[in-house]
Amino acid sequence: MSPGLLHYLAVSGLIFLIGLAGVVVRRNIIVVYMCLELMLAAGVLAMVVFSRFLGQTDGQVFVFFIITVAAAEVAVGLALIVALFRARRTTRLDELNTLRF
Amino acid sequence: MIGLASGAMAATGLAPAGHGMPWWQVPEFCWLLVGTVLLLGGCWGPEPLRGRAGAVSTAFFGLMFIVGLFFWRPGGEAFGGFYRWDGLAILFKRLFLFGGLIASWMMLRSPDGPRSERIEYVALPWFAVLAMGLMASAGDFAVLFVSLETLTITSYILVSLERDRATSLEAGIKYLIMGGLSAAFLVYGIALLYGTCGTLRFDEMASRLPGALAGELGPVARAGLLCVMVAVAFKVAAAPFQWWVPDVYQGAPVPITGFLAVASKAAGFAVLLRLLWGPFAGVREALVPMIAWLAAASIVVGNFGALSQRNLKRLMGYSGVSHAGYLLMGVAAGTAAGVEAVIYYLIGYAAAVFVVLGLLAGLVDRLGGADLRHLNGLAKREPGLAWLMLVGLASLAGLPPLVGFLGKWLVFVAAFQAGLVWLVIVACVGVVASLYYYLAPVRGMFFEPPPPDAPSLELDIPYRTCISVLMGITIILGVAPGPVVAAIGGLLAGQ
Amino acid sequence: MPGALWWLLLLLPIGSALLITAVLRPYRVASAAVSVFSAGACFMLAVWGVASGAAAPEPVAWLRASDWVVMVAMMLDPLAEVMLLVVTGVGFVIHVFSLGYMSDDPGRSRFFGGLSLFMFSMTGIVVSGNLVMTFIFWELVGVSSYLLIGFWFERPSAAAAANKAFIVNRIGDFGFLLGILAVWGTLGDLGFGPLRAKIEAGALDTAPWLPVFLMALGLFCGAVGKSAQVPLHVWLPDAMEGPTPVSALIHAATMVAAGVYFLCRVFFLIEMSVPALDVIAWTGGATALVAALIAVRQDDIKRVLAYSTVSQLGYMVMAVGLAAPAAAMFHLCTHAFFKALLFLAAGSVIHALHHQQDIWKMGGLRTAMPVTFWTFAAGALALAGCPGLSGFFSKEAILEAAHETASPLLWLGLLTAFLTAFYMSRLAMVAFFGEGRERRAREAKESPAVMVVPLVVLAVLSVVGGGLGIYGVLRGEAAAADAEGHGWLVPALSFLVFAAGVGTGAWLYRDRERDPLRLGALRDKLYFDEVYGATVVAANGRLAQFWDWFDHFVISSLFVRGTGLVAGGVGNACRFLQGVGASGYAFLFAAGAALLLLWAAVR
Amino acid sequence: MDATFFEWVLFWTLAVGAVGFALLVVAGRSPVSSALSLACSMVFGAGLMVQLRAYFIAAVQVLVYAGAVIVLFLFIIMLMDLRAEVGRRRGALGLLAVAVVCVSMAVAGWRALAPLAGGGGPPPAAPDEVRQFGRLLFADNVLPLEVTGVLLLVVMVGVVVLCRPGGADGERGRP
Repeated sequence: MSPGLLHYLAVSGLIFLIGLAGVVVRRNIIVVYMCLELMLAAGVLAMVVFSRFLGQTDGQVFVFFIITVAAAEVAVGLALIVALFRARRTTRLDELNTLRF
Repeated sequence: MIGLASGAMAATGLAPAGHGMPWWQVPEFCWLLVGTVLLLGGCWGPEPLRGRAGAVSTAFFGLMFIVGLFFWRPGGEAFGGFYRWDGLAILFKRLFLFGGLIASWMMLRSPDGPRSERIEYVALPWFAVLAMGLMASAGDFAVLFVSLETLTITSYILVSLERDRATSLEAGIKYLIMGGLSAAFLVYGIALLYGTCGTLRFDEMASRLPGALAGELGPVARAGLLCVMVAVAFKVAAAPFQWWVPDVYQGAPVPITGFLAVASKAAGFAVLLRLLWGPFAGVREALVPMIAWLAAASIVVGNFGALSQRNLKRLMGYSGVSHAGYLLMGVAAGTAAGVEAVIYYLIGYAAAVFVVLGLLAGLVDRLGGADLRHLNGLAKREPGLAWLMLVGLASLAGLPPLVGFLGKWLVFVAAFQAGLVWLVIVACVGVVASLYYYLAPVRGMFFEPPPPDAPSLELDIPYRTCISVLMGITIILGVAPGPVVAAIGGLLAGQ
Repeated sequence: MPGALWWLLLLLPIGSALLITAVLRPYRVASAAVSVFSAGACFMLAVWGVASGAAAPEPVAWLRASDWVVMVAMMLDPLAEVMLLVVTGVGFVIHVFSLGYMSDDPGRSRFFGGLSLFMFSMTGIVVSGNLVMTFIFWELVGVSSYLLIGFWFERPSAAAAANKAFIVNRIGDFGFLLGILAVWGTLGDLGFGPLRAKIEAGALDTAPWLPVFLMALGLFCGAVGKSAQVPLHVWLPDAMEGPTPVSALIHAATMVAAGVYFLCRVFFLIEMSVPALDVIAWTGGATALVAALIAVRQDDIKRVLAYSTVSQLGYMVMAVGLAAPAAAMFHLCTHAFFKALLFLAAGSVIHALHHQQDIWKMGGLRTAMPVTFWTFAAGALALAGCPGLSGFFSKEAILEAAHETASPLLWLGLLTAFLTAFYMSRLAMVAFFGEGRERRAREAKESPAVMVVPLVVLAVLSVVGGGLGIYGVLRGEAAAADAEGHGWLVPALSFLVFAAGVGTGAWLYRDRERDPLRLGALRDKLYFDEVYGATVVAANGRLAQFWDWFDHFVISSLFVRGTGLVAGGVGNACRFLQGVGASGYAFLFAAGAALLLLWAAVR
Repeated sequence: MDATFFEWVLFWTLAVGAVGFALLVVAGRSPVSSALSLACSMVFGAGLMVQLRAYFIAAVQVLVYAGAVIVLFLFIIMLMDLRAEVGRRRGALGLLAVAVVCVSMAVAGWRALAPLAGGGGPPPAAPDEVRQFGRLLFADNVLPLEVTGVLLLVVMVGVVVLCRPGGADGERGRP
């Protein structure tokens, strides 16, 4: 018996949770952003796994869209981070605290 | 050339009743065309044109809105069912165009940040409205996901475009991280739903989801359902996924805040309704308790969070969270009356928000800021404007005879009818509490003295007229709701 | 009169309000003229309509949602007609009076605009044919009273009072809205006519008691807010910050009476729940007593009248709770006459004394302002329940109802009546008798005719109001059934109580008036003072002090500030959470998602 | 010792690699090591896809993610010359809270997945999967594909505007 749906999904779920924990724990915006990418990658993996186990190709087409969107988000996100770094000389989330009541 | 012609035809939306709608009748193509032409013209066009790009964009928004209002008829679908053209889609598209129209008008006139000579401010709303339109028409999770992300990414850019202001960038970053998180949840949720139902099409999923939930993979499907709902709750700014709202509303330029508060929230509700009356129709009953809890949490967090705010934009953020709660009540009712109420509420909310934020956008630099204390003595400096602001706030607070009252009434009745009595009680408490913070600016405007060396306020006549018209809408829709409610009902029934 | 003309009742005042706001703001005389004209026309219209017995106009569909319709409908039964006459009549008189009172105020246009809006909303409540309309006009009354109480918005106290009135009313309206929804949920209709038909057909006969009780209580909540019953009475005395005609309008005939009128209007619903009637009766009784106790200690002429109003409203609500809505309405009408009169007379005094409101700085006005004095005396006597005047009859009707049901509330009512007579005679003695204690009081002159004539009109009504046959109209066929009258016990007791109250007050304050200023003049007087202090008034004073404290600290803090505090606490918690920064948001977001997932997994 | 055994060995290698490097992304001290760990995690993830015989997507994953995106990250990190993350770390209480949230989500996930304890690989891939993929992408899913075009246009505009030199926006002249 070879590895089944459960095993692949467990890997993807673990990566998702690790990414989530990283988003919360890390303070560096760039690293936080990498963790977000990790979460998206977990989604990609789950999608591929399901697509293959269902024997369909639709899921993989959707994966294509996910990857495109993720790349787009990275581009905009990094542009924002660069702009922020230029303006504030920081990439730390906990230093972003000017917006208060 | 062909594109232009097809765009013009698309704008008229001469879609025949029944199925099958040629791609060139999809109005989003027309909007895409306008946005692209504006972008290119703004970059390389002749100088006099570039200076007028904002006015041109506003005019086109107006044109499209009028076309949408008078010529669109429901019925049909395009792209093999990926694109729906029904009453729900039409109603929401009109709302988006209205939001785009007022927001671009505000950008055109507002001294706050965005200027019409900056072409990205002119073109990006078109792409955002396009994405919203597709969200409202989505017939497949691929369309939904891609258009939702397009809207979100456009919003990041719009929020942080004022990059010489640190707050703007900070808001952008916070929005970016929270948006990324919600995108991750959306992706994972879609993956789980796809895995259990074996399809991404809405219509197919509607028939397969109940079976999937009952089957071996039921818990997986349920987790997927919840992940998708989390992402939608993020989009409509419902608690406990609302954390980004106050910061983003405060940090963004005022016209953008208005655009987000109205159009982006409406887009979230379009998706929610689309999902609950599409792929999730079979499990709507099971989702009602969750939506009701989200509604209650939003009402409590929004209303009580707003109490201690000192910045009007931030206050509008919290108030937006509470309004998301009231709107979710209508959704939780799960009835046709509930959907009608939600759409009516959204229209009234849009008008009232634009009255308040429109005034703020026009006055913010003369007032010296958007804090509540900056409004002090407005009644003595400019009584007319103070009264306009008063009407806007009163409508948001739900006072009759304004539309805010009627919208709340309809929503409450729908929830009550569905047996959500506890939720109605919570909402009533929220409405009472909301009076405290809506009265705070009123009190400042009417009862406090103006700052000693206040510059004179000036707002040109067209701008005043525009705001007055919006105020008129809040009054007319509150006094004579009949035709609009009937139109909404008719469009939804024809779906 | 053709039935369609009834619509003018609503169109005239709203038209006037819009005209004044939109066009006539700079023209003060024109604004006042338009407003007074619309009020007068409404009154004539009401008289004409009632006299000719015109039928209610055809209802119009206002809103059709998917499966229900809201109509704009009028309901014009004797109850509404009587109330309509009172509201438009008193409203008109007050409009005329305002011409004089507000003659030198720069914001006169705004004032008359607000007054017209108020008349529109109030008339709307009276003629409304269903609960939705009632609720909308109900809220509109709140809005317009907010504008009127806060009219002198330069004063911080006026702003605070306006806010307080508005918010406290909204707390009541919250219950009201729930009550309306409950009615709709249990009976499936909101029109008064259909509702009554359904109940007469036995729609609630088999219903369990709790929902019906809650429904009735919800409706009562609205009345508690608007009619200033304990514990939501705190806004009314503060609302005295508004101009005096506003006080007369709000505290006499209209806004505060709206609650009682509404209770009578939906009495057929409320009476389906006996426990709810008990709650109503005891709330009313408690209000009557508490407010009368507080009134004994007040020094501001308008505050005495305000607490007295609260007390009388408690009387009316008690009558509703005793299943005697006709008596409540009767007292409402007579009270409208004499309380409007008292307020306007107070206004005349205040106007003559250049906005002096402390009674201890008045005195001797009896000779300086004879017409004001005599009309005030008529009103005070009517309020105190002097036999033969209107107040006596209506109060007696209520006490009779208490007597019939053998309720202990009879004694409570009598005690209140005693206190009423007592503080009214105190007020009259201190303000009008003796000699002026201040220059302004000594130099006071009678007010101009435009202010005096309304006083006389209202005084006549106060005197003869009890014999106009209002009670008969209100009671309908029931009046014929037991027309021969009742025993002598209740009238005798009320007379006794009246005499005792007036006597005590006159006796004590006749000496008191110059006493505080000339100490040591008469030792024995001081001795009496000590006896007085040790006995009657000390007890009174302590109680009154207690209630005053209760009023300020418990109720104000608990309900008004307490709500604010709780709200502020939650707000601060939100602020704290909001202050944690972006990674905190991410954590809270994830925690929310985890909660949802767990909830789904557990279910 | 048959094919199944090797499949398990391969699976565990790839799974441990993917999860382990994901952990390193979170735990790494410097952004550079995080970025490299991310790339490795992606590559191992792509390996899992290969094991599932989803070759095309695996290739896209390696090219787009491990190639383009990670390079972008590294480029930005180098551009900003970021050192290792210094200063306050999260307190024990914060970590505990995070752990509670993650564990509760894991529990919920485990409950969802528990019924799937049985193994068994996926059905064999269709021989012309890439062709099918192309047809699905360019014929059926043409609408979302066009929207991604719009998205890329928006992103282009956004990146240009946000990163345009001129610091405090000389053309506007606002302080």
